[in-house]
Amino acid sequence: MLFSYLPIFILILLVAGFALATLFVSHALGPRRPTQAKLAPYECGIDPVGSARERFSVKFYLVAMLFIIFDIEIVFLYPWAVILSSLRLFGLIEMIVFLGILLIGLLYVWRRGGLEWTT
Amino acid sequence: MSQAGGPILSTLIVLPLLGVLLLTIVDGAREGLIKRLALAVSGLDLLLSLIVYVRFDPAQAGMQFVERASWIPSIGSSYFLGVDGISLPLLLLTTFLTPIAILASFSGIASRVKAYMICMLLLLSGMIGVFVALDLVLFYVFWEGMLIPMYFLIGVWGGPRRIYATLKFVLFTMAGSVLMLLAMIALAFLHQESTGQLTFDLLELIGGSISYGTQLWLFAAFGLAFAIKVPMFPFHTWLPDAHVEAPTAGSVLLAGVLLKMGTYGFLRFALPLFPEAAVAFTPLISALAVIGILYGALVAMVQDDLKRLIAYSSVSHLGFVMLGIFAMNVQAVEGSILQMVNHGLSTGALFLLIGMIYERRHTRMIEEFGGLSRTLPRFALCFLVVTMSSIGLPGLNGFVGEFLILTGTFRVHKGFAVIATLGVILAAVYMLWMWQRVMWGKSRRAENLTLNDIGCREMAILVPIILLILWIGLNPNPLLRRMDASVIHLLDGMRIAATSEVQIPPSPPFVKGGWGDLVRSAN
Amino acid sequence: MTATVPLSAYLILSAVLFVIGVIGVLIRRNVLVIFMAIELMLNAVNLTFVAFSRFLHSMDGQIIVLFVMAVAAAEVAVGLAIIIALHRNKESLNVDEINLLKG
Amino acid sequence: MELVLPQIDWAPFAPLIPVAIGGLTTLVTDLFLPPGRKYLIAILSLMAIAASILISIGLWGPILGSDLEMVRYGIHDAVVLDRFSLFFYLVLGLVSMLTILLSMGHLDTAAADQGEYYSLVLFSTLGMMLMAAGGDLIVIFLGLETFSLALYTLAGFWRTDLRSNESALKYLLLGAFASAFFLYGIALIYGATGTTMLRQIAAFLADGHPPAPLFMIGGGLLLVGFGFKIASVPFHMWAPDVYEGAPTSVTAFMIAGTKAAAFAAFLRVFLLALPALHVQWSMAIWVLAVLTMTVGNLVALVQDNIKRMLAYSSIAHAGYLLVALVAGGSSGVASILFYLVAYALMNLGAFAVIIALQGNEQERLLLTDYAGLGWQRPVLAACMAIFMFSLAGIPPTAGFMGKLYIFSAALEGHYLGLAVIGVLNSVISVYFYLRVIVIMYMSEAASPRPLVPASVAAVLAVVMSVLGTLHLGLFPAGLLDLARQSIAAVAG
Amino acid sequence: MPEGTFLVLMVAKIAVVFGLMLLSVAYMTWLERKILSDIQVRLGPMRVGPHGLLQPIADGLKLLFKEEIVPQAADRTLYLLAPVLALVPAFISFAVIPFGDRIRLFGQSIDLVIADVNIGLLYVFGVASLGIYGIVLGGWASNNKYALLGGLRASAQMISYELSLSLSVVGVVMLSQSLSLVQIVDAQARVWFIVLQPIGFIIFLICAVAEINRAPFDLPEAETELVAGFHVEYSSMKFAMYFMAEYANMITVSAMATTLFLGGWRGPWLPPVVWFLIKLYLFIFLFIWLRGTLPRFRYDQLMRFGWKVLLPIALVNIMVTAVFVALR
Repeated sequence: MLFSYLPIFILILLVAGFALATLFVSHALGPRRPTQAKLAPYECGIDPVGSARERFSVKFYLVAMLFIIFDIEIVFLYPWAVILSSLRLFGLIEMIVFLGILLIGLLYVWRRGGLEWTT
Repeated sequence: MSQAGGPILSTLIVLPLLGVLLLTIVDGAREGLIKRLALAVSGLDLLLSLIVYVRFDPAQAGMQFVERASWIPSIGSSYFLGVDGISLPLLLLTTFLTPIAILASFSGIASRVKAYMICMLLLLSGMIGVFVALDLVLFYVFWEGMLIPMYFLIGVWGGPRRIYATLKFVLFTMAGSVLMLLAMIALAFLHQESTGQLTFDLLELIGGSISYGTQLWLFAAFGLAFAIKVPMFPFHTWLPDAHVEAPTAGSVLLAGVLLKMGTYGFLRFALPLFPEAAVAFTPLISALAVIGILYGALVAMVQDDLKRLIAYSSVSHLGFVMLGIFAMNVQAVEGSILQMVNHGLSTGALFLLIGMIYERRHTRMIEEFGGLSRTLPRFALCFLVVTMSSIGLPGLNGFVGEFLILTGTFRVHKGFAVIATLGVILAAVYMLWMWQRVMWGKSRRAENLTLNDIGCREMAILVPIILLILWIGLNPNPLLRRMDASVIHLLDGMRIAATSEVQIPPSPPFVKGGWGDLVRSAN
Repeated sequence: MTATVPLSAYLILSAVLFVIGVIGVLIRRNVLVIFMAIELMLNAVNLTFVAFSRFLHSMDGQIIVLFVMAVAAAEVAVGLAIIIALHRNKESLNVDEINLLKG
Repeated sequence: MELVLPQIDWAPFAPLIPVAIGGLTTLVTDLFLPPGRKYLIAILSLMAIAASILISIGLWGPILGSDLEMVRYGIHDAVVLDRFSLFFYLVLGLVSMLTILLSMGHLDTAAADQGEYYSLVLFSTLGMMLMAAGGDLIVIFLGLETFSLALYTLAGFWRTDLRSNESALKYLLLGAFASAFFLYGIALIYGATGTTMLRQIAAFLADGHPPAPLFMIGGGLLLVGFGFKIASVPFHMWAPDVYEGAPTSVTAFMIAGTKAAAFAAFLRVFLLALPALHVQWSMAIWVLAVLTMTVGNLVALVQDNIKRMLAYSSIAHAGYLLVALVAGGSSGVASILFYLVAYALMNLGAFAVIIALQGNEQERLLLTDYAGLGWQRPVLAACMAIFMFSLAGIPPTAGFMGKLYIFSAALEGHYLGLAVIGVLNSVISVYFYLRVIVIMYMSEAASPRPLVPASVAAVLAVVMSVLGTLHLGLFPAGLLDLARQSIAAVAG
Repeated sequence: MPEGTFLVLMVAKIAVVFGLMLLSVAYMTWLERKILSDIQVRLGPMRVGPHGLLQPIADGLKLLFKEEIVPQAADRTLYLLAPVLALVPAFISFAVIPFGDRIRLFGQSIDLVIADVNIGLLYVFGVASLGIYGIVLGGWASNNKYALLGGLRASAQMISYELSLSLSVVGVVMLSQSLSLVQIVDAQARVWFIVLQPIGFIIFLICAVAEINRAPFDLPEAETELVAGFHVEYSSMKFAMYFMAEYANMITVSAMATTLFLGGWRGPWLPPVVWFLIKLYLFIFLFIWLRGTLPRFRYDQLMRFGWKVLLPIALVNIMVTAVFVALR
């Protein structure tokens, strides 16, 4: 089991090594002549206004929340999908109930305007 | 159902509740109607209780008018009512005093009449329940439930410090009684262990074999609850507060009936259930009773508030009752029961009288009065009779009770009896001194000279009590005769239950007959 | 090549993670960090379940982990919603400053 | 891989289904209802609960038969159908129904979203029912989480009210924290016994396996988790803040429902799976009970916000319930069941009065706001007084009978000390319950409170609760018999 | 097979695949520029080498020698780490995709897949979604408004489309009864899943484009709105790494589309590896073509499309497929 992942680990080491090495090489080779203007945040050439860490639209949070819920539902779908052929009708009904509830949730969010990006 | 054709005791309890229901649907603004309805209901209850009195069979020692119905079978509790010679006088006292208290409230209570009358009727129902319940749980339900209307009576219609007084009253009572509840449960389980039957039936539980050590604990728990209610000497501090703050009718019922529940509790429950422990506790309780007699009297002497004075006199009087109960012979116990009734009548009447004068002058301070006998002759006369009754003047009811108690006690605890006699003298001192300051001498306030004497309604309140005072004083036998069998039964039962190491004093031969016989038998 | 890692190692690891989560909840003041610490606790428990599942040769533990994950996700969603609602009304995520209700 | 499909017995799920469907339907219906007809949602949810109650009643006799110890299982042990479950289905149905009724007056114009609210109430009820009927620790956990998640949201339902936000946040953080402990306990028990099914755990231990340290720790962690949910000291710190900040109707629901569900599961786990730990648990719970009662009552003495006072009172009541748990035996368990019903009635009743008095206006919850109410609103105030007397345990009310059973169970189990501490505590409690009455009847309002027309639904809830409270106080035998029948399958 | 040989073969496979990936990534930039210029009727890079063939190498060298700038306000650690976080997942997700049938070489039987794990599909999704951290953290660590907004948009977009992406392949899983990519390819021996799952395929394709932030879903780096989005502050090799990650992701999703819907390496006459490469580059061409043809979505259109169109369709697709599979 674990053994089949060995190549992946080697690959990860390889890629990570490559990435770090590249970083290091570019760090070593590139020139460094920092100026105040160069190090300031880029705002199309004018002086930066305020901090970048300000509040952003609440919609992003909403998407995050919806994602978590639906993503976890999908987690349940995968094992079911693999063995659906053996589960037959039983599995089908179970999942239709499950997906039905999910759809009601989606419908609810939809009607409530949770999916509108513009207000 | 021994004699009666119907469940008369339940009717006694339920009738006031029906009255409550009736009152709730009456418009609160129609005060006259409400007052008359309440009076009618309580009067009806009085009539019913007179039927009980008439039909009561004095020869029977056991419970009469018994009603029994299944209530909570799983914990062995049933709806079990009955009356015997011990509870009958108190039952009558209750039904007699309540209409009077209601009548007395016609003028004293100006606001929230409807709620007031509802409370009075609830209280009536609860008080009757306490005296007729023969199942421990049922008794407890009435015992505690009755607190609710009393709590409102003091708290809503009371004097300036009513909230403090009412909370103190409830908390003191609760503190004692919850332990009693535990003791009741423990008793039932102990009984179950020995007999295999879980029951809260008082008659079943009496005579059970409980070890001496356990009896002491259980008796202590019961005793504490009752002693607080009586109230006995160290637990009495709630009483003056409650009395002073309560409205007149509240005081009447509090002094007249509620305090008797404590002494009744001792007789009905603590003694027969735990005879050996009762004997063991006798010295302590008798001593406390005597201390209470003297302490109450001495403190009463220095009061300048009439109500507070009467309140402390109650502590003293109930000391007599306790002393008599723990003498455990027939004279003393019957004297105690009689004295309970007497105290209810005389103290109730005193509170009524004080209420009447308070309605006129809005003060109860002794120093405010003086020379009232000239302006209020009828009032003064009534006051005199009642005061004499309270002191124990021969020919009035108080004398009979105290005499029986003292002679009964003298047989067994000479020392206590002698000291207690001192209490009688002190009572005469503080009562007469009070009467003198209020009724004689010069009036210290101009208002006193222009007061109206008591009118017809007020006479109607007082006359029945005074008649009863005289009747019991001159002919106590009808009442005493009804007690005999039950009291003897009670004391015999204790004697049988007690083992050799503790001794219930033997009863002297009891002579039946008229007033003369009674005095002879005491010698 | 398949060296067996003893069960105790997994259990100790998950216990340590759990305790780190507990400490995080107790000493950190930022709501989001506390929230993450709670998630850490849940995942530590998941590790325990999986380890036991493997050790006991029973699938139950792994299925339970799925349930727990779903629950944790729901908790996150609800939690985020609550935190946002709070943040809109009061611009602070420090639990010491969220003290309108006297504790 | 050979797949064995589980045998499914649908009967155990039957009472759950209408609640679940109701939860979904209310959510969807709300989306399509015009604003003027939103009250239909509450009606719909009431119907769902009523259906569940009817099914439970139907299951009681005909399906379970005359054998009191009859048990049926859903999928494996996931959901157990016995009289114990049914009893709690009924209790929770009652709680839910009263909650919906008292919410109807509370929500109308409070800018609340009706569909979500009732849907969450129903889902929360579903979770509670699942927890009460779970025969597997994981199902119990799922039930717990289901209702907790719904309650977190409900606690923060007044989104623009900072106090509501704060309540939700505190509930969430501490609730999730407690859940993690609970779950860890399950994990350790799973590790020690190889299963999470209560029956199999019991069988494992009965098989002669001594409880391993792992198992003991697991049991302890479960205790911590339950302790949090029933708000027992020292795991109670969330309760007052949460109860105070949440919308009043939600507080009522939480106080009554959570406790019933948590105790149901507590009892089942305690009695069915962990009798091996009885001695250790009893000692621990003894301490918890004493602490809970005492701290709850003492702190309640000094509260001047009525919700907060009731919150501490609910902590104290958890203590009384723990007394019965320590006492154990069939009397102890039956008394818990009885007390939970009484407790639900009197608490929901008290909250219904609070709501009926305030309608949907700005919350006026200081005790002093109730001054003079006894005469302004005689009927509601009288009901409030009855609930207070009941909470204080003064007869003839349900609260008294409940305490009577609990303390008699404690004495039957020879826990005299516990019983004495318990009754003394109830004397302390009399003080603060009576204070409410003192304020209502015996003090004058500084500025007379404007009269809010009480909503019919809230008044209905009040009346139902009062009748229930008095009925149980006067004729407790029926419910007690029911409780005794209900525990036959669990406590033997 | 002796362990030593096995290890050598494994390392060799890894090295070859990694090398080819790097090379492909480099030359895909050239390819893209060439194709785009053809579409736009211009020449594209011509100067460095014949037809600009050496352009990618020149670009690489140039970036390597560029000045490294770390903005003052940035979170230094995260700023440096973010590109690595983007790059690594992009390159390792290919590991489980079979690029050819089993071959015999030097007397050894070799699977043409780096690692055949039984949950290959989950592995790809899992690892690929890690890449989002590189983008969002890079955007956040730069401490620049454009970068932050770009990062947020990227994450919102990617998680939105990831749902439909994951749902679109559930049908495939149902049909193949496995999560191993090798077995999924085997299951397509008779008929490619594109035939059985046409809707799934289309959804997959759309979501794939969105996942790798390619036009018309390239909002996170939309020049006209956000300058360059999340990597506005990045320069030199760190910038290059984001670039490489994007192209590596293109390869991965193309390979996934091939494997899941087009029968992987299967095909007549030609050797399997060749078939695989043909299909792979078909998709890559498609992606470039899309870029040359389609205008960019507006952000609200993009989100609405994902949640209101793709997600419901994907769910319905699953239900329909499930009915067929269960009742077959």
